[in-house]
Amino acid sequence: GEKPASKPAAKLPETVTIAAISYTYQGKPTFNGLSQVVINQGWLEGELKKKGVALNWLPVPTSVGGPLINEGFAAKRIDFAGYGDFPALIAKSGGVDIRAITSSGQGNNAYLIVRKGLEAKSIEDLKGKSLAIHRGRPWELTLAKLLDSKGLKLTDFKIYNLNPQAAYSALAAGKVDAVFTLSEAILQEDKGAGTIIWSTKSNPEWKMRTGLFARTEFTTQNPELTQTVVNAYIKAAHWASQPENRAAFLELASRGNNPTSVLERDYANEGGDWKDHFSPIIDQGFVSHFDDVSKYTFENKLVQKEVASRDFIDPTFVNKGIDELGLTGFWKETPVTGPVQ
Amino acid sequence: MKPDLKLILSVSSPLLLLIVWQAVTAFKLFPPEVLVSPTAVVAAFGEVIATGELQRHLSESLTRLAGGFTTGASLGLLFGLALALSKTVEQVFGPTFQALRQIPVLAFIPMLILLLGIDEVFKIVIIAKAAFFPVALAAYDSVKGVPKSYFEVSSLYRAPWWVLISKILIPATIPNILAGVRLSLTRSWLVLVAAELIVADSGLGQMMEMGRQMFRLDIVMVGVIVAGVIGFGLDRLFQLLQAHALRWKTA
Amino acid sequence: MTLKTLNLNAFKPVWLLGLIPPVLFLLWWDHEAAKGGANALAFVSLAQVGQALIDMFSSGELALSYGSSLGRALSGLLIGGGIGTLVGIAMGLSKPVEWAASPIYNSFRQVPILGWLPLIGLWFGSGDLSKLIIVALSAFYPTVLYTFEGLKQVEARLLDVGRVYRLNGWQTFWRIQWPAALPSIFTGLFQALAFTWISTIGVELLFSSGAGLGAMMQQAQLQARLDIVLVCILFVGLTGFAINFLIKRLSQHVLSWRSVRA
Amino acid sequence: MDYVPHSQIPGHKVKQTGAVSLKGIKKQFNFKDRELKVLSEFSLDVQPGEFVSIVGPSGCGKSTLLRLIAGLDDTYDGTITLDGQRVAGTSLERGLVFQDHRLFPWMTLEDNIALALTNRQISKDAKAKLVADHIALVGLKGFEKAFPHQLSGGMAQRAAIARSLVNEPKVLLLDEPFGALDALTRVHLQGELQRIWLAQGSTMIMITHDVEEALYLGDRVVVMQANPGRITHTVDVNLPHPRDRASPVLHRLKDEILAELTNVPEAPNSVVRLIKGDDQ
Amino acid sequence: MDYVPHSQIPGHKVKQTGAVSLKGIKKQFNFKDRELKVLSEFSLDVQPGEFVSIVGPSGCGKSTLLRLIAGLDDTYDGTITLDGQRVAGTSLERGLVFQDHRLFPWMTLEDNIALALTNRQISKDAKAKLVADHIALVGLKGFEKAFPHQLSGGMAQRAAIARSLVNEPKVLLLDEPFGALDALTRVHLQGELQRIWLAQGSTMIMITHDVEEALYLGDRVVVMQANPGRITHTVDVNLPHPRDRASPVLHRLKDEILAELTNVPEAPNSVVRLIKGDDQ
Ligand SMILES: Nc1ncnc2c1ncn2[C@@H]1O[C@H](COP(=O)(O)OP(=O)(O)OP(=O)(O)O)[C@@H](O)[C@H]1O
Ligand SMILES: Nc1ncnc2c1ncn2[C@@H]1O[C@H](COP(=O)(O)OP(=O)(O)OP(=O)(O)O)[C@@H](O)[C@H]1O
Ligand SMILES: O=[N+]([O-])[O-]
Ligand SMILES: [Mg+2]
Ligand SMILES: [Mg+2]
Repeated sequence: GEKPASKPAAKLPETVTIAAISYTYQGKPTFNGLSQVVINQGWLEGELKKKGVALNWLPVPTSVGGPLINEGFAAKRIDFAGYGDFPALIAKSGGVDIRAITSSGQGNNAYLIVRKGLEAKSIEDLKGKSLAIHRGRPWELTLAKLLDSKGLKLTDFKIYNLNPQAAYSALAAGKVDAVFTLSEAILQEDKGAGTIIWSTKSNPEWKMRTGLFARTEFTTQNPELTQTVVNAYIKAAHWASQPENRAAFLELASRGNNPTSVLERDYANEGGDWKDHFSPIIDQGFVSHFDDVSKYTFENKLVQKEVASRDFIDPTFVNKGIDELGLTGFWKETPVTGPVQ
Repeated sequence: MKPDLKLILSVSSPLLLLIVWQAVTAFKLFPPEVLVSPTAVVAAFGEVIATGELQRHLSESLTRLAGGFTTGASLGLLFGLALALSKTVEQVFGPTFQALRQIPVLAFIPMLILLLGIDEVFKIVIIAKAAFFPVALAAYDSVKGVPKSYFEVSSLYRAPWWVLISKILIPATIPNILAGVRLSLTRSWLVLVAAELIVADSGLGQMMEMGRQMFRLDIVMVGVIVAGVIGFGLDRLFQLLQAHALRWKTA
Repeated sequence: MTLKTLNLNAFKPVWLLGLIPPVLFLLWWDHEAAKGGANALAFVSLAQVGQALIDMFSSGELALSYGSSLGRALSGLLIGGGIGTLVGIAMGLSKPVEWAASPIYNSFRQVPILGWLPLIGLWFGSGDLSKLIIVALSAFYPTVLYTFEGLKQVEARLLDVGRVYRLNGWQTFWRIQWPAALPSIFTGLFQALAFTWISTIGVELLFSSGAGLGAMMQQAQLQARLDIVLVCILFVGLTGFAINFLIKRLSQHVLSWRSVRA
Repeated sequence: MDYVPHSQIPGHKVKQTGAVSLKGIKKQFNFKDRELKVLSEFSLDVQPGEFVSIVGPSGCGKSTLLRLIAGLDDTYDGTITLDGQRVAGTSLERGLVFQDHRLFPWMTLEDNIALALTNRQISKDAKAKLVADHIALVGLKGFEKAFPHQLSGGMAQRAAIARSLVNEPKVLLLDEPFGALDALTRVHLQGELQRIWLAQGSTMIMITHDVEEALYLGDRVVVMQANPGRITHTVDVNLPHPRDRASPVLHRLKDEILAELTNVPEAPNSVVRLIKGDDQ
Repeated sequence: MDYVPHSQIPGHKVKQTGAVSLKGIKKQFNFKDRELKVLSEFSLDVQPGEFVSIVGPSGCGKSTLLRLIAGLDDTYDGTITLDGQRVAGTSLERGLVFQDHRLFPWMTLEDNIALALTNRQISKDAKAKLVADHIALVGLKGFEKAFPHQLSGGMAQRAAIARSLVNEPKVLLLDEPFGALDALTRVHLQGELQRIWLAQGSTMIMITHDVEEALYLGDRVVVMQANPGRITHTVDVNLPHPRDRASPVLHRLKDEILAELTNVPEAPNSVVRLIKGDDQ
C-alpha cells in the first residue's frame, strides 16, 4: 500500500515491545504459541542487544487481550503484538495504524459443544435452543459463517452472551444448551460437561487467524528492527515445525489453558503436515480471510469503517525473512508478493 | 455570600475539568484513538440515544441495580445491626462475615450459576451480595461505637428492639451508615458492570465492554459519564437524606 | 508453651461458635459434590481441594501468587488509604475544598473501574503500576468518605473548648478533630480493606498477566479447575480476615477511650 | 428517734410494694492496673413508699449505687431486691434520673419524654396528653419541639426529670435531679416531686448535695463517705409532709449532717502555687 | 451602699486591667419559626479584679451571656469590651468553665488539663508541674490517667475547673462551676477560687444558683430575670474577703435576693394529673 514517505529514524528506539496473549504458569507469564519459542530461543534478544536495543515482552491475559493490545498500540506503548484477526481489525478501523506482518499458521479451531443429555447432532438441531457465545470475541465470525452456510441467523437461537468461564459453568449446570468456543471445549467434553458436535476441522477455512501485527509508524521508521523481529518469528516457526520438536512445543503450549492431551486432539485429524500449523507465510487465503472479517464486521456495524486489506497486510517482511533465512519452499503456502489486492 | 462561593466552586470544578479535557484533546496531547474529545463523546451520546441503545441498556442496568441494591443494602443493614447487637449472632457469624466480605463475588460465579442459572435472579443476587457487605459493615462498626449511655437510657425505658434500632441506633449512626450505603452503591455499580460483562446482552456494562472490545472509546466514555452522573445523582439523594436525618444538629 | 504460660481462661471455647457456619457450609458442599453429575463440576470434593492445596503449595506457585496479590493489596491499601485520608481531611477541614472537590469525587466514585481501564492503560501502561493504581483507587474512595464524614460530625461543643484555649488550626485538628473522627476513619479503613481485596483480584484479570491469585483463579476457571479456584478463595478470605483482625486490634487499642458496650 | 410509718403521715398513700433492699454490696472498677473499691459492704433497706435522701462527697459511689439498683450494671457482689425479688436488668418499675441529662440529641424535647412511654399500653392521645402535662409541669411549655442543644442546662435537666416522672415507676431513683436549677424552680419542682410522691405512694431514692433539700424531702437521710463508699450515718426525719423549711428540727438535723460530712480526716491542701500574675 | 474599691480589701491585689464592659447587648435565637429574644438591652460594667456573681432563673440567658463574653458567639447587637478593646473571638485572657464539663473523652484527665497550656511558652516540666498541682487542688490526685468516662459527675466538674484555672486568665467566666459538688468539696473549692482570685487580681464572673455562694464570693451579685434576659437587681457586697459565712449582712442580702428571685408574676402550675397508680 501507499504509506507516507517518512525517513527511517536516525536513532534506534531504546526498546522494542512485543505484546502477546499469555497465561500464568507457575506464577510467571508463559506466552501463547510462537512468542514463547522466540523467547526460549533467545536469538531475538541477542540480535537486538547487539544493536543496543532492549526487548520487552508484555503479557496480556486472553480475556482482555484484544482491547489491551489495541489500547497499547494506540498509546504507542507496544510495537508488535501477536493476536487475533478480529481485534486487530477493530483497531485498524478505529484509526490505529497497524498491519499484519506474518501469519501464525492455519489458525485456531472453534468448537460447538452441547450439554449432556441433549439430543442434538448439528447446529440445525439447536434452533430455538439456548446458545452461549462471548460476543465480540474473534470466534463470533466463525459462528457467523457456520450459521450463514446453513441459512440460519443468530435470532434463531436464544443467545446468551457469556464469557467462557461462565459459559462452561452454565453448560455443566445445564443452564444453556450449547456453547460456541475454542479448544477448551475438548477439556469440557473430557470432564463430561457435554459433547462436541461440530468444529472447524470440517471447515478449516473458517478458522480464526492470528498473526504478528506491527505499528506501521514503527515499521517505517525501523525497517531493520522489524525485519529482525519477523525473522525471529520465522525461526521460531521453523523450530516448531520440526516433527522432533513436536513434543517440546506441545509441552510449552500446555502451560496455557489446555493439557497436552487436549492440544493433541485439537491438532489431530487436520490432514496435512505438522509444519502447516506454523507457516508464517501470508498467502491469498490469509488475505481473503481478512477481507471476510472486514466485510462481516462492517456489515454487522461492529466497526464504523471498512478496512481494505491492502492497507492492513504487509507481506514484505515475511517474504524477505524467508528468503534471508533460506527457508523458501519450506512451507507449502504460496506467498503473496507485490501489493496486496 | 457564602452559598454563592459554594455554588461557584461546586459548578466550576467539574467545568474546569471539562475544559482541561477539551483542551488536551484539542491540542492532541494524546492520540484521539484513546483520549476522545468531549465533542466526540457528545456525538456518540447522540448516536446511542438515537438508536435507542442507551435507553435500553440503561433501563436494564437500573432495574438490576434497583433490585439488587435495595435488597442487598436493606438486608445488610439488618444483618449488621444483628451482628452488633447480639453476642450470639456475633460469635456465630462474625468470623464468617469478616472473611466473606473480603471475597469478590465474581469468584463465586461458577457456583452461583449452578444454583441460580444465568437469568436476572443471578445478576440481582450478585449485586445484592456486593451491596450487602459495605452496609452491614458500616452498621456493625458504627453501632459498636455508640456510647454506652444511649443503650442505658433505652434499657431503662425498656425500649423494644425496634424502637432501640429505629429511634436510637439509626439516628446515632446515620452518617456512618449512610456512608456505607453510598459505598455499597459504588460497589453495586462496579459489580453490576462486571456481571454484565460476564453474562449479559444488555446493560450499561455490556455497552461499555462492547465499546471497549470494538475500540469505540467514545462509547466507553458515554458509559463512564452516564454511570458517573447517575451515581452522582443517587449519591446526592443520600446526602439529602443524611442532611434531613441530621437536622437536629443544625436546627 | 509451658503449662504456666498457657492461660486456660483465654481458651474459652466461644470462638468455636464461629466455626459453625463454615463447617455447615463445608458439609453441604461435600454433600453437593457427592451428588456427581453437573454438581461435580462446580462442587469439587474437599479431598480434591486439599490435594490442590498441597500441590500448589509444594510447587511454590501458591506462595508466589499469594505473595504478589498480598503485596499489591497491602501497598494499594497503604497508598490509597493514605492519600484518601489526606484528601478526606482537606475536604473535612476546608469548606471551599469540600465544595470544589465533592462533585468530582462523588461522580468519579460512581464510575465503574472498567471505564477507567483504557485511560489508565494509556497513561500508565498495563503493568504493575496500573494495577496498583486501580487497587489504590479502590481504597481511596472509602477512606475519603469516612474521613470526611468523621470530621464533619465533630461536635461544635468540643470545638468550642479548643477555641477557648486558642488552639491553632493544627492543634485543633490534632487534638480534637482527628481523635473525634478516628472511629469513623477506622470504619473507612475496614471498608477499604475489602475494596482492595476485591479490586486486587479483579485487576489481575484486567491488566497484563503475571503472578497473582486473580490471574490464577481466572485461568483455573477456564481450565475447569474448581479446586484451585477454591484454594484461592480460601486464601483471599482468610487473609482478609487476618488483616481485619489486626486492624480491629489496633482500633481497639487506639479507641480505648470510648465508653461503648462490651 | 423512732420511725414513723408513712401511713401515719397525713396525705401520704403508701403502696404495699416498692421495698428496696441492698445487702452487702461490693462493687469495684478495674482502673488502669489497680482495682478501685467503690462500694464495700453496703447495706440499706428502703420501705415501700419511703423517701430516702443520700448525701456524700463527690466520687464516693452514689451514682454507682443508683446504677446498680436501676439494673444497669450487674457486676457486683451482694444482693439487691425489690419486694423480695432479686433485681435483674432494668425494669419500668425502677425509674432513674441520670446525673447528666442524657437526652437524645436527635429527638425533640417532646419525643425524648415520649420515649419513656414506649411500652405503655395507652392510647396515642393519652400519651400525648401525659407528655404535654409533664412538659408543663417542669415549666418547659413552648419548647416541645426544641432539640436538646437548644435548651439551657437547667431546661435539659428539667426535661430529664419529666421523662422519668412520666411513666410513674414504683421506685424512682434520682441522681442530683435539681443540681442545675435556680432556687425558685428548684423549690417548685421539689414541691411537685413531693406531691407526686404523696399521691402515688412510690418509693424514692434521691442523691443530692443540698442537705436542706435532702431533709425537706426525705423520710430518711443517708450519709455516705468515700474510699470505699459506705454509710456512715443515717438520719430519720420524723416530720409530716409537706414540711416547713424553716422548722428548727430540720435546722438541727442539717447541722448534724454537715458536721458528719465535714468530719473528714484530710481535706486536699492548697498546693497550687501561682507562677504567673504580674503582681506577684 | 457605697462601692468599696478592691484595693481597700485586705489581701486583695488588683490588676489595672481586666475591665469588662457590656453595653446594650441584644441576642436572639431563631427558634423554629419564631425568634426567641434571649438578652435585651443588657448592660453591665465589671471593674478590673472585681468578682461578679450572676443569679437568675433557668433559661434566662446566663450561659448565653458568658458565651458572648468569651467570644464564642459574635452574632449579637451591642458592644462587649475588655479594657476598652472590643472583644473579637476567643482569647487566653478570657477563661471559661462551661456548664457541662466538656472534657475530651479521648484524653486522660491530665491531658485534658494540659490542653489549656498548649500555647503557654513554658518548659515541659513546668507544665507538668502546673497540671499536677491543679489536679491536687481539685482533689483528683490518683486519677491523672483516668478517662472522663471513669470519673464521677463531680470529679469531671472539678477537672473542668482545674483546666480553666491552670492558665490564669485575666478574666475568668464560670458557669455554675460548683453545681455538682457536695457541700464540703464545694466549700473547699470556693476557698481555693477565692485565694487564687485574691492572689492574681483577676476578674471573675460566676453564674451560680446558690445565692449564699454568690454572696460569699461576689463583690457584687447581679440578679437576672427571663423573657427577655435582663438585670433586675444588683446587690453590692461590701465585706472584706474572705468572709464569714454566718455574717448577718450576708443573711439579709440573701433574703433580699431570694425575694427578688421569687417575685415572678406567674409560676408554672401543677398541671400533671396522675392517671396511673393503683391507689387512686
Ligand atoms: N442554640 C440555641 N438555639 C436556640 N435557642 C437557644 C440556643 N441556646 C440557648 N437557647 C435558648 O436561650 C435561652 C437561654 O439559654 P441559656 O443557656 O443562656 O440559659 P441559662 O440562663 O444559662 O439557663 P440555665 O440556668 O438553665 O443554664 C433558653 O431559652 C434556651 O432555650
Ligand atoms: N466506668 C468506670 N471505670 C472506672 N472507675 C469508675 C467508673 N465509673 C465510676 N468510677 C469511679 O467510681 C467512683 C465513684 O463514682 P460515682 O460516679 O459513683 O461517684 P458519685 O458518688 O456519684 O460522685 P459525684 O457526686 O461526683 O457524682 C469514682 O472514683 C469514679 O472514678
Ligand atoms: O463482593 N463484591 O465483589 O463486591
Ligand atoms: Mg454521681
Ligand atoms: Mg446555663
